[in-house]
Amino acid sequence: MTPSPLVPTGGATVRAVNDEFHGDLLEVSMGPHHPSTHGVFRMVVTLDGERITKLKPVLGYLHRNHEKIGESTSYLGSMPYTDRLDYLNAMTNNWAYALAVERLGGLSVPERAEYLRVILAELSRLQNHVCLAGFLLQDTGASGTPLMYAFREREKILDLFEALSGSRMMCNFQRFGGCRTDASPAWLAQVAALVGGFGRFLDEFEELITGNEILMARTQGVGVLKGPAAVAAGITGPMLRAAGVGYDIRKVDGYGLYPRFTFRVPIGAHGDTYDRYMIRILEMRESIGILEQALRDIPAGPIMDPKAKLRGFRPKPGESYGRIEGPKGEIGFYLISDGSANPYRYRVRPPSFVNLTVLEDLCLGHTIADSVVILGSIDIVLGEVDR
Amino acid sequence: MLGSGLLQGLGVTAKNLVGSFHDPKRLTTVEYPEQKTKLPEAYRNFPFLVSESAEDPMGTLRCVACQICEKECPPQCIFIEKSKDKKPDATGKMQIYPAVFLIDSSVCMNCQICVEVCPFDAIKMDHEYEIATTERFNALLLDREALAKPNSYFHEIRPEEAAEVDGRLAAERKAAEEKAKAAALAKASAAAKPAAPPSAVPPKAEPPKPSASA
Amino acid sequence: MNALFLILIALVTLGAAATAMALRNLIHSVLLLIGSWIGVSVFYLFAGAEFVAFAQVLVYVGAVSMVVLFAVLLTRRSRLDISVTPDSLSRAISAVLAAGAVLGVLLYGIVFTPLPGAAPKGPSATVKQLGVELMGDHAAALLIIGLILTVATLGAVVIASNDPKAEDRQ
Amino acid sequence: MTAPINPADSLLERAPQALRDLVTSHFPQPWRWFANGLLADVAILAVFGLLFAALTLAERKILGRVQNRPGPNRTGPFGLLQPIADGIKMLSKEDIVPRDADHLLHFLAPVTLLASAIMAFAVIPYGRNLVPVDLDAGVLYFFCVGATTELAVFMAGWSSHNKYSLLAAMRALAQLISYELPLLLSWVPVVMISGTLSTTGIVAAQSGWRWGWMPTWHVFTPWGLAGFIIFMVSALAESNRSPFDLPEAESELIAGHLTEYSGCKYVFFFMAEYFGMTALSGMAVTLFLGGWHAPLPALEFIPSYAWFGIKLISLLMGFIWIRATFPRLRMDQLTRFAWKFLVPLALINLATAAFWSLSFGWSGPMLAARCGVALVLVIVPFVLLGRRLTAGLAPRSYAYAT
Amino acid sequence: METPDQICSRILSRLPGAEVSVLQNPGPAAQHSLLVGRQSVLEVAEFLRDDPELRLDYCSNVTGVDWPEKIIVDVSKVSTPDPAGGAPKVTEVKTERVQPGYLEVVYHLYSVSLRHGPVILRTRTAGRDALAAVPSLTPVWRSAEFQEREIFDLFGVVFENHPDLRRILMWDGFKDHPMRRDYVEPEDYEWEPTPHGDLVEKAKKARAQAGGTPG
Repeated sequence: MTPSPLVPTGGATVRAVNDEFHGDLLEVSMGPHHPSTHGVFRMVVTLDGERITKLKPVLGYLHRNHEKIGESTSYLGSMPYTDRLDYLNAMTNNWAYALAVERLGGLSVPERAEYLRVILAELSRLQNHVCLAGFLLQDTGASGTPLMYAFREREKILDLFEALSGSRMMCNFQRFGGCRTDASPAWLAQVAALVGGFGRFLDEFEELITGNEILMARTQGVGVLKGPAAVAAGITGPMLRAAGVGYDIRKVDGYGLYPRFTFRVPIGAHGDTYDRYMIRILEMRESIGILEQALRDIPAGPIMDPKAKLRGFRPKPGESYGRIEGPKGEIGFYLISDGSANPYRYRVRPPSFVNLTVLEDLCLGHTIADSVVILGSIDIVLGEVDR
Repeated sequence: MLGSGLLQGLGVTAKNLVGSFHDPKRLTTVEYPEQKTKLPEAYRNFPFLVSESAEDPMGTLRCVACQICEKECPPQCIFIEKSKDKKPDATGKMQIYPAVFLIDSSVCMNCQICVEVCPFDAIKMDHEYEIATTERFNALLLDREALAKPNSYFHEIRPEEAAEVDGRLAAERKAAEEKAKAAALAKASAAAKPAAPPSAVPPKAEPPKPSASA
Repeated sequence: MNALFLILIALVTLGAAATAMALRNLIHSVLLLIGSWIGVSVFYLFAGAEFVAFAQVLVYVGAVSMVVLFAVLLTRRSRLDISVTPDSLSRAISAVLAAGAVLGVLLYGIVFTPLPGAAPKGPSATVKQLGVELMGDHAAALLIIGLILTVATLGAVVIASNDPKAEDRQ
Repeated sequence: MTAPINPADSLLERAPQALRDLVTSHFPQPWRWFANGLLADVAILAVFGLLFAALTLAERKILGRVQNRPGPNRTGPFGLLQPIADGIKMLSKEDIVPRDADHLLHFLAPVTLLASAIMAFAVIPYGRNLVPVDLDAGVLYFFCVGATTELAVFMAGWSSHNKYSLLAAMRALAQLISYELPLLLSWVPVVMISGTLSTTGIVAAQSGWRWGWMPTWHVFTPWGLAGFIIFMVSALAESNRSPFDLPEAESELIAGHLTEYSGCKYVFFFMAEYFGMTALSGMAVTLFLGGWHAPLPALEFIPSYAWFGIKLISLLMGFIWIRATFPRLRMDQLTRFAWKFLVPLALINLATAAFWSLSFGWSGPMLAARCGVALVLVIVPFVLLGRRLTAGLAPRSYAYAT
Repeated sequence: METPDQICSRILSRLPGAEVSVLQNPGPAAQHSLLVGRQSVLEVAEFLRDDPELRLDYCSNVTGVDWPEKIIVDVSKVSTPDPAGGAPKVTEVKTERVQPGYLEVVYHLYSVSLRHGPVILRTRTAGRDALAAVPSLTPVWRSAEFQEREIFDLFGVVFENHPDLRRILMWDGFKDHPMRRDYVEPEDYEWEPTPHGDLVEKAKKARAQAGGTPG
């Protein structure tokens, strides 16, 4: 065994990978077809009994070279493809891409469109987090009940997406310099009704499961990730905040109109799976607050930058990196333009992919049952991991 | 005390069990083949070609085979071949029309970009979602006969947008007619006054604006 | 009829035990051993000792077999492949000697015990009587057995515990 | 006014025996015992087979309703024919055995499991005089038959030659060793108080009324309540039901020992799980819930087997309810829960029952003292052990970043 | 936060031998980047991470860019004096030179503790084939681990000293690097007759007949 040359930086854990052959170690390949790998993801797990002594993530089963497609498609043509990255959060993917292109082309966004973006992003965050809570609890073995409750609420949000953008998941809604369609007052009233009832749903959901001793036993102290290690490993999103680092791009970058809204950033003290679950619940409560403010303040006005062109968009040569706080973490797009209709380089910075870096560290020493729960708490979507 | 959280959870599930029988807010399921949810107007699934009349769909397609959608389609699932002859379009102008219009529904990702870029309101997104077939080769490649649907259908699925489009087209037709009339008048006056320069080039139709949704 | 049945059960029990010894696959051996235990309990049933029969199944099939299976599954592969060495020949001889001695004692006991011709219908022991006997007159024996089993368990734990330092010393 | 009819003599109550005698009277006397036995077998298989079918449907329906969806409703009216459709589907499926599997054990495992699950039904008294086999050591028989179930799970897991199945087999072994003990210890007090191992004797010991209205079921005593809860928790584990369904833990081990089973063999496992669940519930009814006795004197006109059925089904619904609510435990937590919580509690419960039986004659204020002491003996260890078990686990409060 | 120029000069004052320059971004985004030579990228990265004023502890995005060999045409005007004594004749002389291709690795750095960023760090390989190697920055920022593996996989940049440099998205037996601009997809690669394939064929044929330009 050669010691891993991985130097611990800022408290990052050193990997104790023991490559010696032991007769009683069992190598199990979890995935790509496994009920709880959230898609075609594979973990090659070496078990000592039920304890994990080694875990190697194997990716790429869903790889379709999204970035290459992006380089051979026009700027507008890549927009529907971004829906398919993290297919739970098409709205935020669209926004991140639109943001990068707007920076590249020097476009501005009208106020109403910014409000709409905030509303849609927060709705997207709600449905992503509620999904995650459902999946995570499903992974702990709850026979579908929390998942079904979560999906019931998610359906309502997807219905809203469908009414506005025409599609439930593949929204393809944002455009460079604004949004595609305007929201009717009736639609905004529907959102308000949903937001009004969401808090009650969260209360019921928490009553169902948060205080459950089995859940606490399964998640507390499992998969502990501490702040410095998380920062070094590039962890973003709720996972980073669960590790105790209050880094939220909505606050830090202040993109969109987020500085106008008051909301808090919950942080966890333990960095374990329970914290990662609870941070999402708390973030949903903050999102409800943002949505209420946005629905109250949304102004009338145009939704597209008059400078923006739908067809034949050719930004000047240059490059830009735009990132937003997606529900899963920092989703960024890096674009290089050479002045033609297609980007010279189109790069996605996928939060799920980078967050997977620490999977092995979190799982080592835990049991195979924990690995499933830890993977669930990282919140990956394979459309984004593999691209 | 150990078990309090468990009992709380049991309480919630019991409430839901009872609630699902009398509270429609809880039991939100739609029993699909019998019941169907009302689709929102914005719903999009697969494009269709708008034709003016239901009787002669091929003769009255709004599409003028400009091939913009073919170029803009991100997965490149559209193929258009221009016709050799011309026929009058929605505004009464002589236009070429698509001799072949193919959309590969196995590749189409329902992104609506073809609709957004179409300057002629000729392609729109459908509400049809029961599009499964048992044959995965030819049945998934739809030709213009399969794609054409009359304007009345468009009105049926998207009343607001269709009314807006019709209004705009009517205005354009009117403008075109007036221009034609003016041109005829001018011709007549030109005939009366042979010294006037011949207006060989017919007044160019106002290029229609891109779809209002942009 | 009954005798035929008894002989059949005896054959099954002994056959299972013998095959269990001969098989290379340890799991099969354990399962056959369980079969032979069930055979023994059938004998108890025939003797009218329901309690003992059920207790036999409960304890041996339900618990002891599990422990044995656990032991087998947790045993390192290397210990499964014990090859026949010259040393094991002498071991085999001593094993045969030991088994012969046990057999001799048993045979002596069986042959020289005066069997009553017509078995007098003895007082059928109820569960309560069994309990009173065990907790009364034979309490000391019960305690000693318990102690011995505990010591054996502790010994097993010590042997099974995976102490890397001990391995290094070897 | 007519004299109240002795409930034992009512027509409905005697109907099963009358029916049996009607059928077996056609057999010659020497074969009558055999005919009786056969009839009991047929009755058990028919009733519990139907109950199994109904239970699968009920489980899916209830799970559906709990999860706010209608559950199966396509096959027949209200989906009532769903079990039949499922049965046809499962039985017509191809039986796939992995090439490297241990074919004999792979075949024997489901058979063993189902056989032992069915055998357990033999000693449960379903009603007044309705017990297939009245053994002196009936309770012991029940648990000795039940002991083979996890062996069968092990056989299935080991013989499948699949890593997931093997892990499931290991889990099944550990789970059995851990939960057999509290299960056994939980009913020992009942035997102690009743003074018999016979199931009919235990039911008989719970007959009669205190103060003329309160049934003297064991569950209404402090030790009985504790014993009942320990029994039911262990029964959940013994029948591999959520939250103790670790051997087949879907999200971790795919289907555990069932991963390599299909078709008829899979149905056997499925049946055995439900049969085991039913049998353990039946035993719980017998040991703690007064067997077939009515809960109130005024309700004795309802035949005894109906009471048994009602109690049985409500316990089964409890199994389903729990499954609908709880996440799954982890293996080490499962064994810790058994050894550090259930076993000590069961042992203390044994002492409580001993105290209860010693203080049998106490009355008046001493009766209150007896109940009080017993309650303290039950509750205090529960609280203390529970606190130790959940040490370090608590709902948390969260800070917000500035 | 300091501008890239300030950072550059501070790096140069601290690490005098470092090859650092600022690469201007002409676009409206104006995200200028630090171009660092291969030899000094590791120490520059460590400086950026540890410097108390920058503390760029978080490496958000790591990506590769392929710049293939380019033929640059330099146009220079040469005036030759007219022998007839008239105005000098000006001719345009085109000289072609080949700019060698290289692969570029771009790091987007942020500071979580000081909440600023991005600072963009770029480094270039010497060439695209055998020389396509840069030092790995995974020892500095662990978040680069998977992303550098991805660049190795898709672009073929070898990261020296990377702890676990294997393909990550493509399978192990895969030969090429699909994100390179000159990558040609193999013809028979998981070929399956689809109507789409026919469609493209037909389209090509029709366009060839029409004589128009494809696209």
